[in-house]
Amino acid sequence: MELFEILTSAAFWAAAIRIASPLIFATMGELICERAGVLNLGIEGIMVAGAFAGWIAVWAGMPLWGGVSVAFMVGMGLGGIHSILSVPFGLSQHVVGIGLTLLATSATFYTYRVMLPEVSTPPKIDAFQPFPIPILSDIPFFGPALFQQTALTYLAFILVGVVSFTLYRTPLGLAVRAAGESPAAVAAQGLSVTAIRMGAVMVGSGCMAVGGAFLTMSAFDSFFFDMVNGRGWICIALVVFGAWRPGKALFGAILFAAFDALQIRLQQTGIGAVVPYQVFLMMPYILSILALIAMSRRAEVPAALMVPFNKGER
Amino acid sequence: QDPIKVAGIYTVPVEQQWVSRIHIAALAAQEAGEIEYTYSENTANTDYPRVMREYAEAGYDMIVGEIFGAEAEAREVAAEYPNVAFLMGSSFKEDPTLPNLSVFDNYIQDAAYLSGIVAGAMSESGNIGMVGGFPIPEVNRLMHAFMAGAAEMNPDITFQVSFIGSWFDPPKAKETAFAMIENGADMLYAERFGVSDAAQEKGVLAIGNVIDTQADYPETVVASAIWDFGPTMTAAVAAVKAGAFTADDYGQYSFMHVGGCYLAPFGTFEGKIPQAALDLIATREAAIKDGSFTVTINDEEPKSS
Amino acid sequence: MRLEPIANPSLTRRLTLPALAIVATIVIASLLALIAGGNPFAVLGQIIIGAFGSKFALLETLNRATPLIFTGLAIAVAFRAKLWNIGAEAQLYAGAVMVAVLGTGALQLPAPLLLTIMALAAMMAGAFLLLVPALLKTRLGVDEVVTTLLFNFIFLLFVSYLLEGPLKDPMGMGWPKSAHLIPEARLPRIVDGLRLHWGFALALIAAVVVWVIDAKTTLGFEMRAVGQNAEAARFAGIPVTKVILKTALLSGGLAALAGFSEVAGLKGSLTLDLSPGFGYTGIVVAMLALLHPLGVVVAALFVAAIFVGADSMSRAIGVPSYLADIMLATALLFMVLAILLTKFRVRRD
Amino acid sequence: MSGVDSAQPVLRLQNITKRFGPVTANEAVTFDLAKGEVIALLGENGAGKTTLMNILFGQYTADEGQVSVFGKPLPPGNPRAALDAGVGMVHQHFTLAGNLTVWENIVLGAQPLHAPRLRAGAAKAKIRALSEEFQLKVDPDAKISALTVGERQRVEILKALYRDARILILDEPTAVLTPQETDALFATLRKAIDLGLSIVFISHKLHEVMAISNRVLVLRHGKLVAERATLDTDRAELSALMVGAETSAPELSRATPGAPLLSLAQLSTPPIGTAPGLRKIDLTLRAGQITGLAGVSGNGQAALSDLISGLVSPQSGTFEIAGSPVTGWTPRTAIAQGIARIPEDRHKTGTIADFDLTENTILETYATQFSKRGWMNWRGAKAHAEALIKTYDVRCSGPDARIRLLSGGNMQKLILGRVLENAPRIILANQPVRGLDIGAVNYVHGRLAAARDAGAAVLLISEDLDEIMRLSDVIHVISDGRLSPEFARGTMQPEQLGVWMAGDGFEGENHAA
Ligand SMILES: Nc1ncnc2c1ncn2[C@@H]1O[C@H](COP(=O)(O)OP(=O)(O)OP(=O)(O)O)[C@@H](O)[C@H]1O
Ligand SMILES: Nc1ncnc2c1ncn2[C@@H]1O[C@H](COP(=O)(O)OP(=O)(O)OP(=O)(O)O)[C@@H](O)[C@H]1O
Ligand SMILES: [Mg+2]
Ligand SMILES: [Mg+2]
Repeated sequence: MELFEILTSAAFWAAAIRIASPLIFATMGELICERAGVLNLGIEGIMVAGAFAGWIAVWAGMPLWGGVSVAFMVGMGLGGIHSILSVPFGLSQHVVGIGLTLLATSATFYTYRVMLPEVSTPPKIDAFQPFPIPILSDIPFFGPALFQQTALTYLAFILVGVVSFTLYRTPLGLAVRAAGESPAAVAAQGLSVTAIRMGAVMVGSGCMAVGGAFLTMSAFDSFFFDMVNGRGWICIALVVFGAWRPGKALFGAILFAAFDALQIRLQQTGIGAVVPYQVFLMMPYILSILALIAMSRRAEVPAALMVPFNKGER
Repeated sequence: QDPIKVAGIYTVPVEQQWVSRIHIAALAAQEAGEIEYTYSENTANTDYPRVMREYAEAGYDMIVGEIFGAEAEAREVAAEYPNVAFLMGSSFKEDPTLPNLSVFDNYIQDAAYLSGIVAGAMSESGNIGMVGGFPIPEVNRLMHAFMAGAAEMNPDITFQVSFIGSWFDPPKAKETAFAMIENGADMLYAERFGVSDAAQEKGVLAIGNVIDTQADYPETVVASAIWDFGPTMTAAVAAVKAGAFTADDYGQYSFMHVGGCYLAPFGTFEGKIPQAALDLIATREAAIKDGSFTVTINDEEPKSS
Repeated sequence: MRLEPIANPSLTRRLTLPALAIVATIVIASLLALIAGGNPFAVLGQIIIGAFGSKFALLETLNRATPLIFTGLAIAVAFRAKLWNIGAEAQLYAGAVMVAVLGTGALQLPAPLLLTIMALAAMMAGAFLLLVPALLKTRLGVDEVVTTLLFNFIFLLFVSYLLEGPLKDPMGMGWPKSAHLIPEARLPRIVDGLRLHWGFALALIAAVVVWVIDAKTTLGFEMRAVGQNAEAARFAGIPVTKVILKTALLSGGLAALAGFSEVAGLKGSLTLDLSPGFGYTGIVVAMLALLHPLGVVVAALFVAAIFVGADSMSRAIGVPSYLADIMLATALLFMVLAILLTKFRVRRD
Repeated sequence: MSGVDSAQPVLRLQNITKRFGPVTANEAVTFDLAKGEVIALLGENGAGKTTLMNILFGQYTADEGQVSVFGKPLPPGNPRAALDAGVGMVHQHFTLAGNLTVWENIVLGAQPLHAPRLRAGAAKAKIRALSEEFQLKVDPDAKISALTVGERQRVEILKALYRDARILILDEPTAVLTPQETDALFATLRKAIDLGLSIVFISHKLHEVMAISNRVLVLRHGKLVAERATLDTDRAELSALMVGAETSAPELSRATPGAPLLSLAQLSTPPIGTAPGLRKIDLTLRAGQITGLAGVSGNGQAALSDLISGLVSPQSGTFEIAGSPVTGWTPRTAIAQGIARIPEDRHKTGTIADFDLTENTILETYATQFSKRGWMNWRGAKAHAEALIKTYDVRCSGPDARIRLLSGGNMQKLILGRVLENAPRIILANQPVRGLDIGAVNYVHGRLAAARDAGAAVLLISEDLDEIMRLSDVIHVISDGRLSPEFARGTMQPEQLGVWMAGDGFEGENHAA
């Protein structure tokens, strides 16, 4: 397949959207946290926990959307741990995040092993199936690329809209953005920085967990250790790439996913035979860095990102 | 006789296909009252020698596991505990100066070869997709055997080969398989979880590897090359019980003629496989078993054709 | 809720709170053990036995702490200058790669010379690997959290390529690993037959050296000044960019020494799974140490003891070994909280 | 002023006490504020003014005492309640989010968080109306980071007015304002008083206090030590009450200008953000002379200061120090050339908050004086710091104290000592007394005058015209990056300088040139 042919095929773009979906959830989650001023390095672990929680809930008999909610709640819970430590106590967000990733990951694996000790291939669930949207899915090219996805993918896109709207068009979103820019300004207007930041971290973590659940409930239908495989870290990069804006971050996620889908396909072209496969796997990461360099001049980092706020201090 | 105490040490979770065969065989032996079994999974290679030592100190009679990434150190530990039997997956051969360490590996190229014949016969497009984790010998040799089998059935067949750089990323394996299907593959070699799912979703066929997954994909998985660790375990346990465990290559117990590997029953595909293929399989299987045919072991990284 | 600094925290406070953190960790671990069917009352004892109960256990703990001291120092140095190096993992591998390149026969030199050259080459490789993100930060303002993080993935894939390609051991039967180091390239062991090697001593020396740099040299002063307030540092005439780059070199070099020590001291060859996340755990270690170089040694020993002890405990009482990581994470979180609360009082208002 | 209705206090502080560890910031402070009244709160740096206001606004919780507004007690530690009760506060250090727009900063928290939509249109309309009514000109859609300090101040006041504040607290609102902006602010405040608002006003500038307040309260070491009706007191009495003793401005001797030490000719520099760069300026600083630079902030002062500090290099033109052209211009070469630099922002550029006094003292000289081949001489550094603390009367617990614990005046004394200790040839003093109390102001001015008498060339940059006219031997005015000719002491009236500051003097010049 030639490059042009790959890039113009609907199947390729459908794959890119599929690959992007979990990233979109988690990237929006991280973006919410960072917009409120909290770098959430717990993302990788929260995704693992979400992947497990959603799947096990469905396996235990819950409906699919019930599983998604369970994942969201678990993410909120883990976000709660993060936010208690990082917001009112103001502990280093690096430590809390990495500690939480370790905690969530190991606790998930532990729970899995305790619940399913005798299983050597994890059970499958009836995952979300592609749901072609009537009419839209019949549009040539765009139909198969965009509108024959699973419901969770559609939800990912809706989430971007919701996050965008909330951040820019509601008082709550304004408060979240202000908390990430100048907590002192928020406090001086009679709002609680602590509550806003904690809330943002919890909701953001919930979104991350749903991103994880996408892997076990839509991209695949059962849970494996290590299956999140670094996707959370990618989302941290995507937030920066997206200059902390939901729309740009969505674009970044799709771009990253497109490169991933592309490298998979390029491995089967003529160059695939001569170039080591690792080079292809590196491609999305290298291109992310290049894109970041290209974007770097324009990015506006939330001014209070990683800066704890304690109202007793100045 | 009392059951012997066996400990497994694995560098990946026991869901990983290769390790799952050892784990299942050990659980079966425990069920049968042959052994008392415990295990540590996901042990980093850095920690591996320490865990070996801890089990040895704790009085285990036999330790089974994989030392591909910690060969030298593991052998050193084994040397210090001459009374403990070490049955280790390894790329190397046994060492007579280290009489309590035996090696094994998944030498199931025979079965892989036969599954290749099925694939070659069942693929209409003559295009087979293969998705692997890492190009390590344990993966490469089976892929090559499979490819040889398929090529024997259909010399014009082409292969797409990809590695995803991970043991556990079914979504990624699935996406890779999707790409291969888009690219014309109508038969997939499911080295990783996720590949058969792609095949099932797109209505193409798949060949299983190491474990039998037909029950999960009745319309998709045609045949599987199965590794049965049972014979290896039985032989090793018997040797330990008899006090006769010595440096040996237990890899032989994975060969087809001792039942260490076999082609899974066709099950739902019974009667759907061309007679020519069935005939070839029968001939080759017999020849393999009587030693007149040997499947080449090729550990090089396979490439797309 | 509000935190109020305590002027002179009492000794009791400084001892009780960390102790409480450990107790809380043990309690949680015991509950988890109970859920998994293990004996909750054996948890504490088995951890102590596993981490310190024998010469072997103790040395294993030190052994485990060795790479963590290096990566912890690397992070401490970088974080002090507010250079957010999340890429110690990649830098560790960069050092390890240099050892595999030089130590497998390419250089035939007497051991002291060869080891020195390997260590220096490793440091240079690690330094270079962090220099790139540092330059991107200083020249183009590219966020180094992201670049160093992504470098981890890229470099690991590069190592994977090397181990399946140019560095692959021709005698390795196809397994992706480097050839074995020649005997001259091995760091000797400290105690015969046990794994602890001179890399541990090197780590202690490194900690002292970093502490001396930090406290006694102009570079240390400059690094702290840049980290605390780059604008004021620039105004005062401190060459901020240069200092950041020097910090990057030092930090990357220290992380690379972890790779050097693990390959030359412990493993004798390079594999893709050389490090079970030492680069990331280094962040934890450094922060537990409040970025103090000598504190890093203590923190690394603490982390190592918890991990080794808990891992061994999980086997002894027959619960899944993931409990060790859970304990490590809970101990870490409780401990940082406890350290904070030794210095601040919580006031409600 | 009329309209004061003292029968009915709108605000009552009773017995407020606040401690920070060993420090008692406020001790049993009690006072009332009447409707339409302006109270000025005076006191040295660290006297407890800001703390008291933070308690009243609910940002701090008092250890003892009670705040009531319109007769109702305020719940402690709750800014929201204070806002709802009609208290608005303009903080000493602005509380604005730089990346957000003016209207977003104002609306923040004013609409309930659960409201489904931000009502941007209505908000902007209300802001425009308030701007109109109170003469607070500002574009609601502008980003805060693009605004001048004066504009930011207006946003702060708008924030309070938007929420219908009845009581305005202004903590050193004029410290960062130009005289013109101060006048505008006072106009706004008078308007507010007319509408029945009450005001608490904190300032170190006594003429402002005299101009706007009805009543003056003086705090010393946290205690309310005096209360005067403004009409019954004068500046001398107030400054004595504040400091606890008489303090007077330094007497300047006659200048004896010497050789030119620094000269710029036709020199230009690139712009800094939205502020202009220098545009072909000519400037000569002479030994033994104080050159004052008057001008509205944001007209190129930053560019000139950065140039002389070594932070930027000239784009074109000549730059000579003591007759020889400068090359390789960095802060280090500037220091080596004997330039003492007192930065505008002592918190951000002048000091490193978490470094101790010793470290802060040697920031500029550690490489040349307190280290040998890369090894720090800490003993020497500490001795140096101790000596400096003594000589410059820096009030602190010792050289090991973190500098963030120092008051602004003491911080400034330390910076002065740091740069004057090296017997500089040239002194760049950028807003050297901003925010300082009278005692500290006099001290700093005295030191600058002494340095000038010892033969240093001093460049004094300030927006305070009084300060410029009092101290300078010659004056330049800067406007939009251009520099006026040199005016000798006593040759110009404030109004005439004001014309130049407005950019009007340049027209003819430009045509002539
Ligand atoms: N957050 C704080 N933590 C500890 N101590 C504080 C804090 N804020 C103020 N203080 C103490 O309270 C005293 C009063 O400080 P405050 O800020 O009220 O002074 P001020 O009168 O506003 O001074 P200035 O004129 O310089 O603004 C200071 O001397 C200081 O020691
Ligand atoms: N975090 C803090 N901890 C302890 N004391 C503090 C703290 N912040 C401020 N202070 C004290 O509050 C007092 C006033 O602080 P502030 O920052 O208002 O300084 P300032 O004297 O007003 O300086 P400036 O002239 O810049 O306004 C200082 O005396 C300082 O000791
Ligand atoms: Mg104040
Ligand atoms: Mg002040």
